[in-house]
Amino acid sequence: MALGQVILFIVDLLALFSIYLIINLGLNLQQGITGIPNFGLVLAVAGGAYITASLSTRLAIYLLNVHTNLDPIINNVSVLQLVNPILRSSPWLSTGLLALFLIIGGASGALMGLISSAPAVRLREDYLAITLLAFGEILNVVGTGYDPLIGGPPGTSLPDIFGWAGQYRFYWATLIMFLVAVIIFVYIERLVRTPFGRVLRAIRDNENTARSLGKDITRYRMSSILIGSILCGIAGALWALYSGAVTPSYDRFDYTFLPWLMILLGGIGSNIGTVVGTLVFVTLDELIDYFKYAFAPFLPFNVVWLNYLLLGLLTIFILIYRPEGIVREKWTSVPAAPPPAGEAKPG
Amino acid sequence: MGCVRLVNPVTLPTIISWLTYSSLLSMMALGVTLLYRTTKVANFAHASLVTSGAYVAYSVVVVLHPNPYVGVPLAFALVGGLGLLLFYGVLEPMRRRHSSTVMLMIATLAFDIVLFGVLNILADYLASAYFVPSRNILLSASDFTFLGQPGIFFVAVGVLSLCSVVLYFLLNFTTLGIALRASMENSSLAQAIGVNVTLMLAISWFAAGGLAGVSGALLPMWTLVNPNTGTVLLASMFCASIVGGLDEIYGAVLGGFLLGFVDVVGTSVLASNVGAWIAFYEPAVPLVVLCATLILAPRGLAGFLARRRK
Amino acid sequence: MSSILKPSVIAIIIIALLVGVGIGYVVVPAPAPPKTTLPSTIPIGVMVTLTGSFSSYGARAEAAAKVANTQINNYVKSLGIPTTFNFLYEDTETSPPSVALTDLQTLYTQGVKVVVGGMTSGEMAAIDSFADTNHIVVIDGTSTAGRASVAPPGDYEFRDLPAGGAEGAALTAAIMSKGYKNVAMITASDTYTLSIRQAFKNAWLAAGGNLVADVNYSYPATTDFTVQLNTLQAAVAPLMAQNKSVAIFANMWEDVATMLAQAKSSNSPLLSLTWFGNDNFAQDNTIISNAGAAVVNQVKLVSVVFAAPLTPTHAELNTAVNASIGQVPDIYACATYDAAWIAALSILTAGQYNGTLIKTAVPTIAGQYYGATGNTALNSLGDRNTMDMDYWAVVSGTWQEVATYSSIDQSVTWLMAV
Amino acid sequence: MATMLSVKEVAASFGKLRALDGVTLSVGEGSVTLLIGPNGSGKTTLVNVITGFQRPDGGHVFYGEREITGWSPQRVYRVGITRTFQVPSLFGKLTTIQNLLVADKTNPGESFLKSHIRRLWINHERETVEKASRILQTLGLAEQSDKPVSVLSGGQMKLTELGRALMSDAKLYLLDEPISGVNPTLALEIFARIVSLRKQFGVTFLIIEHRLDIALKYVDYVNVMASGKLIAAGTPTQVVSDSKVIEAYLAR
Repeated sequence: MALGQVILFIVDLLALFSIYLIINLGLNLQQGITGIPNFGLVLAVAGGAYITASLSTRLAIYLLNVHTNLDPIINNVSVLQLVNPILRSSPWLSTGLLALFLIIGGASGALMGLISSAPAVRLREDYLAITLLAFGEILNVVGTGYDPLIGGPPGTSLPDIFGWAGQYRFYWATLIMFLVAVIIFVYIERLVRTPFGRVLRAIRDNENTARSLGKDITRYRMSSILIGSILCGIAGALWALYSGAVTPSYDRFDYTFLPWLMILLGGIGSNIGTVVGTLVFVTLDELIDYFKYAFAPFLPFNVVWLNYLLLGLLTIFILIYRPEGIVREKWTSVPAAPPPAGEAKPG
Repeated sequence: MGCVRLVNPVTLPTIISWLTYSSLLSMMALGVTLLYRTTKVANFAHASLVTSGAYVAYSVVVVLHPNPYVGVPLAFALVGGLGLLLFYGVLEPMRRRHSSTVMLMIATLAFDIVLFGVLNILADYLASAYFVPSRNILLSASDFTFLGQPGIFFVAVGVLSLCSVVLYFLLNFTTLGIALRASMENSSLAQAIGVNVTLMLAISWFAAGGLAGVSGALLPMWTLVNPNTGTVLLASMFCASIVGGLDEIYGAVLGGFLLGFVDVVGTSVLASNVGAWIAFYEPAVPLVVLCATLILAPRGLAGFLARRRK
Repeated sequence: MSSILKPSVIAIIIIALLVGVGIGYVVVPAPAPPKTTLPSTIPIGVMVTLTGSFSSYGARAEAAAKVANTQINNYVKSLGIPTTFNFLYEDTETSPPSVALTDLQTLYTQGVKVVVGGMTSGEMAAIDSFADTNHIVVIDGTSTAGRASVAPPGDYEFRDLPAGGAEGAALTAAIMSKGYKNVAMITASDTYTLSIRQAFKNAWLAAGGNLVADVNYSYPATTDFTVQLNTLQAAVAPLMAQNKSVAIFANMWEDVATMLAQAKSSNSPLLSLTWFGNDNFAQDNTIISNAGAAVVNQVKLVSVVFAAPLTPTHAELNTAVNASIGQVPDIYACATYDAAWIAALSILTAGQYNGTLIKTAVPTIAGQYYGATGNTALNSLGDRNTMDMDYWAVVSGTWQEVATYSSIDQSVTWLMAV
Repeated sequence: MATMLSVKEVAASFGKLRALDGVTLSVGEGSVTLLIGPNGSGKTTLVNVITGFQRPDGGHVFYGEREITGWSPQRVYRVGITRTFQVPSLFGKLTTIQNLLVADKTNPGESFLKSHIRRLWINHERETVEKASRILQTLGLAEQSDKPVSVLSGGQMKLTELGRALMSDAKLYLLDEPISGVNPTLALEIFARIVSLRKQFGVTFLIIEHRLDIALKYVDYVNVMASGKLIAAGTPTQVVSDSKVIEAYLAR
């Protein structure tokens, strides 16, 4: 049993890691590679989650031609009782739906990226940052107020496309999420090595010069935001499918602050850094979560506040003492001007 | 809704609440813009700074039971102090290492998270030590009324005007202000002509913190406050600040009042003529206004007006 | 190359260590020898909302659960059973991503097989699949939306309070019995309040009532109620002009105080009407202190609450919770307390810490148990049977019971004139 | 000789300050033309206007016969005009050779979609890399090729920028102070290279430079600006003896 718990601990950890890795790769592409400070990540993640959730049950009914006059959102659970048995019986059908839902998630993310950045992409960095942040949580207002989307505050459940795995559902789900994350990592890692990626990094390093060399800055920034948002959308959809339900409660802390913290930790600009940062952070966070009961008695305050204090202080510490994170950007041997003390060793 | 006749909900009370709400919002936005102008940083910590103001004032009420307005000056001082802590404790070390603007913003975000945790601990403490509600604070019951209007209206408008006037004279008629403006326009040049830029920044962080503290301290006189309130209001503060235009300090006031107007008056008119459901989307109003502004006047109202004057 | 490799290697080592420690921690307290059927310590998860706008409710529920924990352990000791119950508290708002799922997973890795708590039905839905897959029994101390939007019957979720439906009927009965035909309703946009809105709407319209306004506001984002007040006024103004009788149904939370205060400061005509309320804020004294006794007296705030008979258990709980946080436990705190007891008794009955067995035990135990909320018999869906209701109103500055509602014949008996 | 670039009555201003006050000048094809003048005389502004970094208030810019007034920097670059900046403006986190590669105009791999299909661009990329290495060879930067530019010396940075400009195969190069902050020997080297490049490829250079001692040795035509106006033009020998020029410089 203890062993079972260890495995579970690691599996949960892996699930969170995969989700955040996808989001963080998207953020790193925007901030680390292109220099777009996206403080509105949560919008794309929520977009992926909500829109996928909203369409999933409807699509499932349609594709599996389940005949019911119940509303797929309002009588969600009852409808899913018709859908899920079918999915449980056929892994391949489920996986097909999964693929479809991920596409929808990505598209939704892209849509959100477009909406939030269209008015802002030409703005100066700082304006952009503030505007994107302000936009971040608007979807929660809609999700809460407009029931047909995801059924308002109670949220809605999604077809259980991992149901076929029976009691191993969460192991399989985690494995699949992990695979998706790996594929995306490889993809992004290749993308930034192409001439396209090179231009993105050039724009980040010196926008004016890039323009003087005939690069269409706006287009490149836009495509970077789009790719990033697609990744966030996929992550949102995946997490919704994994947990089986969504509520309009995706907030700035979980889906904007934490990703920033993770890429900071790993080293902004490097995808390997992003992986390391995500892994280290998620592990730390899970361990804090796990051990908090152990040292709760020694705390003068309720242990749940510990997360906030530790995460906040950790970030500040990194920013002040190791701004370049654990892994430095690969293409450079010394940080860009001017180097922090004791850092200037070439090669 | 069949009838064509427009219902006009814009009564004196509506105006009063618009002005009250806008004044509080403007105080917060004023801080955001000031910090942006001096440090080039969008201060995410403003959320919890505002809430801290509320809790400082409330703690005073809880411990000494004075008139709820007594805590306001203390809130100004203490939250101003928090601003200094954020500046000297976090931002200044980073600036010395030439961290980028974005990194500074992340730092303020992190500081906000820490402060949020601390506020919750404080709330728990108040609840357990003094047996008072600490997560749904509302003090308007003990507010005074004057000319049949709630005291908070006069206080909020008064304090905002006072702050603006003081700030105006400070910036325009004192050597300190001139130094401050110099370091806003061109910090390296200011440095060169012997202005202690760091000190100037510190002052602006104290002032902005203080403003946040005061607005926060007045908040419980108007609405229910819990440790999340500041976070909920952050988007509005930023919108007000951008709508007003980050390049001009008083843009914040402009933005605050415009936002408040569209929010309170505009939504009222729509809700009572088009349909009650619109009232629900009130929280989205600031963003709509923001969008409109960015498209019509990318540099904000102030910038827009400034260009007109030329 | 080396510049990436080195740090990442370090990082991997760090992680290895961390995981190692984690494993070590998990392995060391490997539960007791297989001889005794019950482990020496039984971890029970308590999922409550300690952050955000519901935090004040979460705090009371947590306090109540703590009381239950001590009592249960004393009880077990008195029976001489060699085991202790260890409650592990999770805030459903903190850990990322803020879906109750991750909290349940954390608890599960601690060996938790039974979870009690006060969760929104959104959170319930989010953990349904994980709970069923891993046979974790969830006994929730709140009941919100109808079962149809939470979890199928026969799942591992139980709720020891009735769904909102009963409340809608009770409110309708009360408002009707006061001779009102017109009601203007304002509703906070959260699961629970919305479900009451639905229930009330159905009952009210069925009874031939007339709903002149149905205003939703975004909760907790709304800090200024001018818009909502204006909308309500616009709706009731015509009726008041023809002095037809109309009532307000404030289907809100503690923020009703804000609205009342702002209504007062703008001398709103709405204050001349009688207001009815839900159980979210009934008996909550902070409303009176926050909004000011005068204004609350004026609108009376006739609110419905689940009739939790003041049993010795209930009284005991009141004193205990009051001693710890200086507040009287609300109905959800009481329900969480009962949930904890039902959980413990079911485990003891099952004789081993096994979700499937416990699940089968719960309905019987709940049927027999008589706790802080009275008898907790569950219906076939796994939800609490309908309860009787009381109406409380603010009379001369304090909450007083003004009427009762019988769930059998839907009748209202007024105890004092309002 | 045919004119490569001609500027007619160009005016530009920052708010109230009038930076260009009706400047008219032309650059002969295949020439190395120098543009000099005291600080703030509007040289850089003129380059900005030509390359589309600033909109002129009036006047016209012709590239050969074509009017390019108010074109976007991208368009100007693609038509065959390349500029460098006064302050070193390299891509700080890229290596020297990568800095050159970015300047390539026609790399299909720079389009998001095409970048996915390696074979669509890999060959072009290879050629570009060869070309870049060749240029780095000629500029004596071969060793630095794979080092991040942030470790280069000031002079090497200047050379890299020159090299990056050369990647564009432009007909006309606008070099803004190519030898500022460069030691004399290297400075001479740079100008020698410029002249030899002109011989090799018959390209045209318009160079802003303060260090006349060096510059005048190599250029064949000089334009002199002062306070937003063109005050003199001619061969180096003519210009240095021009009274207006002397007075303009002495006035400072």
